[in-house]
Amino acid sequence: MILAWILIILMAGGVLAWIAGRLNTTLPRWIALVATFACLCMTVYLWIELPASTDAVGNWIMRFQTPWIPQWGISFHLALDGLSLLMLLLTFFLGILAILTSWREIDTKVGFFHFNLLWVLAGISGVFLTMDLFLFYFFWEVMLIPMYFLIGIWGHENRTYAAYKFFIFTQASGLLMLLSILGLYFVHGYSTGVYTFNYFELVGTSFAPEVGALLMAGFLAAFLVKLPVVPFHSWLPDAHSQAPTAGSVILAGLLLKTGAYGLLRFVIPMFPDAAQAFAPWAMLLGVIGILYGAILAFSQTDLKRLVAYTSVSHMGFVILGVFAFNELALQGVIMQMITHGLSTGALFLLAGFLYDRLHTRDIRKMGGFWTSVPKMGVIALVFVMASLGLPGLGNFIAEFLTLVGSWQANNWLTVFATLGLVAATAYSLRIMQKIFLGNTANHPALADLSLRELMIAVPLVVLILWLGLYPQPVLNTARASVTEQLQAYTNPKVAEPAQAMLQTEASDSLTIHTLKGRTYEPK
Amino acid sequence: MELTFYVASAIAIIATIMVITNYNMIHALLYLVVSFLAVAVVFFTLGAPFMAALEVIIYAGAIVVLIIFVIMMLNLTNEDVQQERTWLRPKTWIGPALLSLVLLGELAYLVIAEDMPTINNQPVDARQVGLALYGPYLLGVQLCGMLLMAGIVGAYHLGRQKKKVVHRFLERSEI
Amino acid sequence: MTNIPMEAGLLLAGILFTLGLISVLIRRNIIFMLISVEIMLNAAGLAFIVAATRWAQPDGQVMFIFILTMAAAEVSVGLALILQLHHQLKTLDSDAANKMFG
Amino acid sequence: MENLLWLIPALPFAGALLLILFGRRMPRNLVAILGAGSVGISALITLLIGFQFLSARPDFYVQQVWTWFDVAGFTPGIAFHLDALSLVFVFVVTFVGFLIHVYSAGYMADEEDFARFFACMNLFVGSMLMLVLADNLLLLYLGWEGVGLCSYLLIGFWYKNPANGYAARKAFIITRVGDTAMAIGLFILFQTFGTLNIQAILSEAPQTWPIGSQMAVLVAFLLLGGAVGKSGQLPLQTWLPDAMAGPTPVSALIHAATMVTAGVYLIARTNVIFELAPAAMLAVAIIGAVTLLIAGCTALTQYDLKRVLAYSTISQIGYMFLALGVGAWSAGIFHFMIHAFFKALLFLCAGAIIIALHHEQDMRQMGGLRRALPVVFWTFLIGAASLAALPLVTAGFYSKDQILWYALAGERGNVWLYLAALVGAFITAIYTFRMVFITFYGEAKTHVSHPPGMVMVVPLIILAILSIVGGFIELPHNFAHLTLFSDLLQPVLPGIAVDETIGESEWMFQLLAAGVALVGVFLAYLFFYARRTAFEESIARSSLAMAIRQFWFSGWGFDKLYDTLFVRPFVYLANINKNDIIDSVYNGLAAFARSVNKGLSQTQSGIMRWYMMGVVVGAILILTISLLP
Repeated sequence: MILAWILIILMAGGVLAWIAGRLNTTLPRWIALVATFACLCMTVYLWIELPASTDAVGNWIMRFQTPWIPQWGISFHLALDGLSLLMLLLTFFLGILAILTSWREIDTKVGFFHFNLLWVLAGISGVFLTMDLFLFYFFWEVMLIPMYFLIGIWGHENRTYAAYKFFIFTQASGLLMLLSILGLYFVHGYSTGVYTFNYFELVGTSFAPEVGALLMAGFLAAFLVKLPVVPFHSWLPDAHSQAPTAGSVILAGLLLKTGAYGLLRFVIPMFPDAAQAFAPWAMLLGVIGILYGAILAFSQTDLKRLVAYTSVSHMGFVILGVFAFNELALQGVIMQMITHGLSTGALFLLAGFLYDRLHTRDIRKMGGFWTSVPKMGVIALVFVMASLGLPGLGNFIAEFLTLVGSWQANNWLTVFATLGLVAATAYSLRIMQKIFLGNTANHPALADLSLRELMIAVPLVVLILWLGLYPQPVLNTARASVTEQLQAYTNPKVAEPAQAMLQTEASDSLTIHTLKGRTYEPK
Repeated sequence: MELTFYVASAIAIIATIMVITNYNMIHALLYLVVSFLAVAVVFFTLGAPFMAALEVIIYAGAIVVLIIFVIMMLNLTNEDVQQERTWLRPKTWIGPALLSLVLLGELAYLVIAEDMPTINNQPVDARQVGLALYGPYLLGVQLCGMLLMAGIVGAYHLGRQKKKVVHRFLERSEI
Repeated sequence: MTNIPMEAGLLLAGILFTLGLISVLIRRNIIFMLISVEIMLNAAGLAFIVAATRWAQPDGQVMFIFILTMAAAEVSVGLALILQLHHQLKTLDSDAANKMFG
Repeated sequence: MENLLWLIPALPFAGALLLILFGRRMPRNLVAILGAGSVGISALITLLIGFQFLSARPDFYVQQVWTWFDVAGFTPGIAFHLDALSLVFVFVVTFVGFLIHVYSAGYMADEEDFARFFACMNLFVGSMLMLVLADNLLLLYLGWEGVGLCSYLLIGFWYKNPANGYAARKAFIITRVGDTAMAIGLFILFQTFGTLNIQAILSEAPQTWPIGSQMAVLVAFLLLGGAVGKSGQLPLQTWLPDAMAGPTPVSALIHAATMVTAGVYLIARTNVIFELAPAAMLAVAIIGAVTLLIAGCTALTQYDLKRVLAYSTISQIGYMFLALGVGAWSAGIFHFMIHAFFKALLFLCAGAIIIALHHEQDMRQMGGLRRALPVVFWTFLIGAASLAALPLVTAGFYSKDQILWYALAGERGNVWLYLAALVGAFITAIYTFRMVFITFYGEAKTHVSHPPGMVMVVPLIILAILSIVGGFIELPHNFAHLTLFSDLLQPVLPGIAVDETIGESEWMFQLLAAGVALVGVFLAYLFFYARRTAFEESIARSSLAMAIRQFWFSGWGFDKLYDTLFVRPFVYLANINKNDIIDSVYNGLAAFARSVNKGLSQTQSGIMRWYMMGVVVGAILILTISLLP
C-alpha cells in the first residue's frame, strides 16, 4: 500500500500545487517539496528496513495488487524490488533538487510548473513500480506529457521545436511498445488461455523465434529511443538544451533511466533468445554511441548541448552492459544509471547556475570563472572528473564494472568502448578549460554559489564520492534483482517443472519466482 | 404495364436532362416536377403505389414548392439566366460529364453482367411497409423524427436574417 | 405482377443518378446543385423501391421513406443556408464560398 | 606499528580535504603547516614502519581498511600492502614530498591561490601513496588516475594562461591513452584470474601461463602501455616537456621524482608477468634505450632550463626502463631512488633560480649566477654531477653504473643496449654541464632580485647530501660487498643472472663509463664555457648541425606527428559533425512531411465541385479495381 501512497502523494500534490498556484507563488514550491520529500523519506525507510529481502528468494520487497479492469486482465499492480527501490531513491532525490533549483528560476505559472514536475515524477515512479504492462504503458505516457509541457512552456528560445521533437520521438516509439505489449498479451492468451497483462505471468511466455524477435523489437524501440541509442538520439540534445534546468535534470537523470530500466526489467527476462541473438548488434550500437556521443560532445559550444551529448556517450555503456548478460555488467549498468543521474544532473544544475548569472549557455562567452567562483569550480571539477570516469567517484565503478562484464562477452567491442574513456577525457576537460580556466579578461565577475545552491550541489558531491568509495549498499540492494533478471541466461537447463510445482505450493512469495522457472533450451 | 414503365422511364430521363441543361431556374424546376411525376409512375408500375403517392406529395409537392419559394425570395432576374449561360460552357461540362458517364457505364455493366433470374415482381402494399416501419425500424423512425426536428431548428436558425450579425463561419471572410 | 426486369429499374436509377451527378459537377449555381442532389437522392430511392419489389420485402420502401425524410430535412436546411449565403455574399456562385482554401 | 599503515595515505588526503574545504579562509602559515605537516607526519610514520620492517624483516604487511565493493566474486578492497618495493617508493614519496612541500612554502609565498596549491599537492601525495601501497590493481588504478588528475590540476595551476591549460589537458589525455591500455590489461587479468589482487595474480600467473604465452605477452604489453604513458616514454613522451608549465615544485615532485616513475613501479610490481613475457621485456628495454637517446639529444638543444630537465627526466626514466627490461629489477629501482633525489634537487635549484630572476626560464638570459646564488650553485652542481654520473663521489654514478653493467652483462642484456646506454651517459654529461656552464658562468644578464630564503635552502641542502651519500648503500661488486638495497628488495624482485664470461672485466667497463662522463663534461666545457675555437664554431654553425639541432629541438617531431595523425583529424571530425549528421536525417524527414503537406493542402481549393470530382474519381477507381479480375 505504501507504494500506492507514493503515487497518490505525488499526483495529489501536483493537483494541490496547481490550485495553490492561483493563491500564491511560493506555496506550490513548498507543496511540491514536501510531497517529494515525503516520498523520499518513505523510500529511504523502505531501504533501511530492507535486510529481510536481500536473500536470494525473497526478491520482491513488497507488492500491491488490486483489480482494475478484470475483464481484460488489467490490474493496478505495483511491486518493489531492489532495482526499483534504487531507481525510486534516485527519482525523489533528483526530484527534490529539481524543485530547489526551480525556486528562483521559474516565475511564471508556478503552480502549473510544479503540477507538471510532480506528475512527471509520478509517471517515472509508476514506471519503476508497476508490474502490469498496461499500467506500465499508462505511466510511460504519464511521464511524457507533463515533460512536453515543461519543455514547451518554460524552456529556452527554441523550446517549441525541442518539445515537439521530444514528444514525437518518444510517443512514436511508445506506440510501438504498446503494439508489442498487446502482441504479448494475445500470444500469451492464445497459448495459455489466460489473458492478462500481469508481468509475472507474461514473463514466462515462450514464443516462436520470429514472434519473440518482433515483440522484442517493439519494446526495444521504446527503450532505445528513450535511452537513447545512437541513431535515435537526436531528440535528446534539443530537449536537454532547451528544457529549463529542472527539466534537464529530470530528463537526463531520470527519463533516460526508464529506458535502461525497461531493458533490464522487460527485454532481458522476457525475450532471452531474441535478446541473445540481438546482443552483438546492441553492443555495437552501444559502442558507436559511446564514441559518437563523445565526438559530438567535444565540438559543442552550447554547454547544455555538450552535457546532453555526454549523456548519449554514457548511455552507450548502459546498453553495452545490459547486453553482456552477466552480473558484473548489470551491476555496472545499475551503478551507471545512478551515478550518471547524479553526475549529469549536477552538470545540468551547474549549467543552470551559470545561465542564471550570465544568461547564456555559450561556452565561448565564458572563461576564467575560477577566480570569482571557486566553490562552483571545485564542484564542477568533481563532476567533470566523474564524467570522465575518475576512480574514486561513482561513475568509475559503474564504467569499470560494465567494461569488465562486457569484456567477458565481447573483447573487441569492449576495447573500443574503453577508448571512449579517452574521448571522455577530451570533452570533459574541455568543459573545465572553457568555463573555469583560461583568461578572465572581458568576462564579468560572478557571484559564487548561494546557500540554496550549495544545498543542491553539496549532497550530490557527497553522494558521488560515497558511491565511488563504498558502493556496496547499492550493489547489495540490486544484487537480487540482477540475478533474477539474468536467470534465463545463467542456468538455462535447471528448474525442472516438477520442482517448480513444489515451490509454487510452498508459499505465495515464491510463486513469482517459479513463474520464471521455465526452461530455455540453449541453441 | 411494362410499356408504362418504359414510357415513364423515358419521360423521367428526358425531363431530368432538361433540368440539368436548362438555364432558367423556374423552367428547370418545372421539368423537375415532371421528372418526379414520371418516377412516381415508375413506382406505381413497380407495385409501390403508396410510395408513388409520397413521391408526388413530398418531392413534387413540398420540396419543389419550397425551392420555388426561395427562388422567389431571392428575386432572380434575367441577368441570372444570362449568367447561368456564361457559367455553363462546354469546356466546363464535358469533362465531368464524360467522367460520370464512365461511372454510369460501370454501374450498367455491374447491373447487367450479373445474370439475375427474372422472377415475377411482387407488389408490396402499404400495410406491410407500415408494419415494418413501426416494427423493426422503430428506432429509424425515431431518428428520422429527430432529424426533421434538427432540420426545422437548423433552418430557422440559419434562415433568420439579422442585421449586422454575421455568422461566425463567415465572420473571418470580412477581414 | 409485372415482368419488368430488375435490370431495367436499376439502370433507370443509375441513369438518373448519373444525370444528377453531372449536374452537381458542372453547375456553379448553388440552387442548381441542391436540385441535382435531390435528383440523386431520388434515384437512390428508386433503386431501393426496385429492390423491394424484386424481393417482395417492405424494407426497401422503408428505406425510401427514410431517404424522403432526409431529403426534406436536407432541403430545408440547405435552402436556409442558401438564403444566408446570398444574404452575405450577394451571389449564388458556389465558388465564391471558397474560404476553406487550404 | 603496521596498523598505522593506512595513515600514510590518509593523512595527506585529510590535509587536502581540509584545505579544499577551509583553505581559502585559513591564514597562509596554517595552510603551509597543514600542507607540509600532513606529508611530514606521513614521512615520520613511514620511517617508523620502515624501521620496524627493516628490523623484523617480514615479507610484507597487509592492512585492509574496507572492502571497496563486492560483485559476483570480484572483491577489491581498499587495502594496503607494504613490502620492500612499496617501502622504497613510499619513503621517496613521503620524504622527498615533504622536502618539496617545505620548499613550496617559500617558493609559492607570493601566490594568490596558496591553499589550492597545497590542496592539490597533498591530494597528489595521497594518491601517489595509494598507488604504491595498493594491494590490488584496481586500487592501484585509483591512485594512478588520481595522480593524473593532480598532475592536470597542477600543470594548469596558473590557469589564466590558456597555454598552461592546453599543456595540462595534453598531459591528462596522453596519459589517459596509456591508462586505457592498462585498463584493458586489467580486464584480461580479471577474466583469467577472477581477482585483481596483485599477490594472488603474481603467485598464480606462472601456473596459468607458460613462459612466452600469448596472453602473458598481451597483458604485459598492455600494462607496459600504461607505464609508458605515465612515465613519459616513447611513444607517449610528448606531454612531459609541456608539463613544465606548472610551478617548479610541481615539476620536481610530480614530473621528476614520483609520478613519472609510477610506470617503473608498475612494471616492477608486476615483474612476474613480465618475466613470463620475454617479448615484452625486450620491448621495455628497447623503449628505454631509444627513449634515453632521443630525449638526451633533445635535451642538448633546449634553452628553457626546465625543459632541459624535463627531457633529462625522460632520458633517466629511459635508463630505469632499460634496467627493468634487462631484468635488473633492483638496479632500476635503485636508480629511481637516486634519480628522485638528484632530479628533485635540480628542479628545486632551477626553481630557486627562476624565482630569483622573476620567472625567467630561458638559459640565454641567465649567466654568472655563481656569485649571486652561491648555495644554489653548489647544490645544483652536486645534482648535476650526480646526473652526469661523475665517478666515485656521486650517487648517480653508482646507480647508473649498475644499469650499464647489467645492460651488457645481464642475461637479457646485449652490446647494443649497452652502447645505447653508454652514448646516453655521454650525452647526459654534455647537456648537464651545458646547463651548468650557461647558467652559472659567463656574464650576468638578468638582475637577481633576492636569494632564496631558508625554507627553500634547507631542502636543497638535504637533497644535495642525499644525492651524494645515497649511492653508498649499494656498491658495485668489485668495490666492496655492500648490497643493502638489493638485499632489501630481494624478497620482492628476482635477482639477475650475470653472464660469467664478461663478469671478470667489470672494472674496465666502469672505467669506460667514468671516462665517457668526464669527456662529456669536457666537451661541454669546450663548447659552452671556453671561447669557441674556429673549428668548433664551424661545427656548431654548419647547416647540418643547424638542421639536426632544429629537429632535436622540436623533440624529434613527435608533437607534430601526433598533431597531424590524431589531434587534427579528431578535431576536424568533431567540427564538421558539430550539428550531428544523424539529426539531419530526421530534419529531412520533417521537411519531407512538410512539403507533402504543402502539396496536399493545394488540393483543398475551397471549390466544392473539385471535391465532388474527387469523390467521383474515387468511386470510379474503386469500382474499376473491383471489376478487374
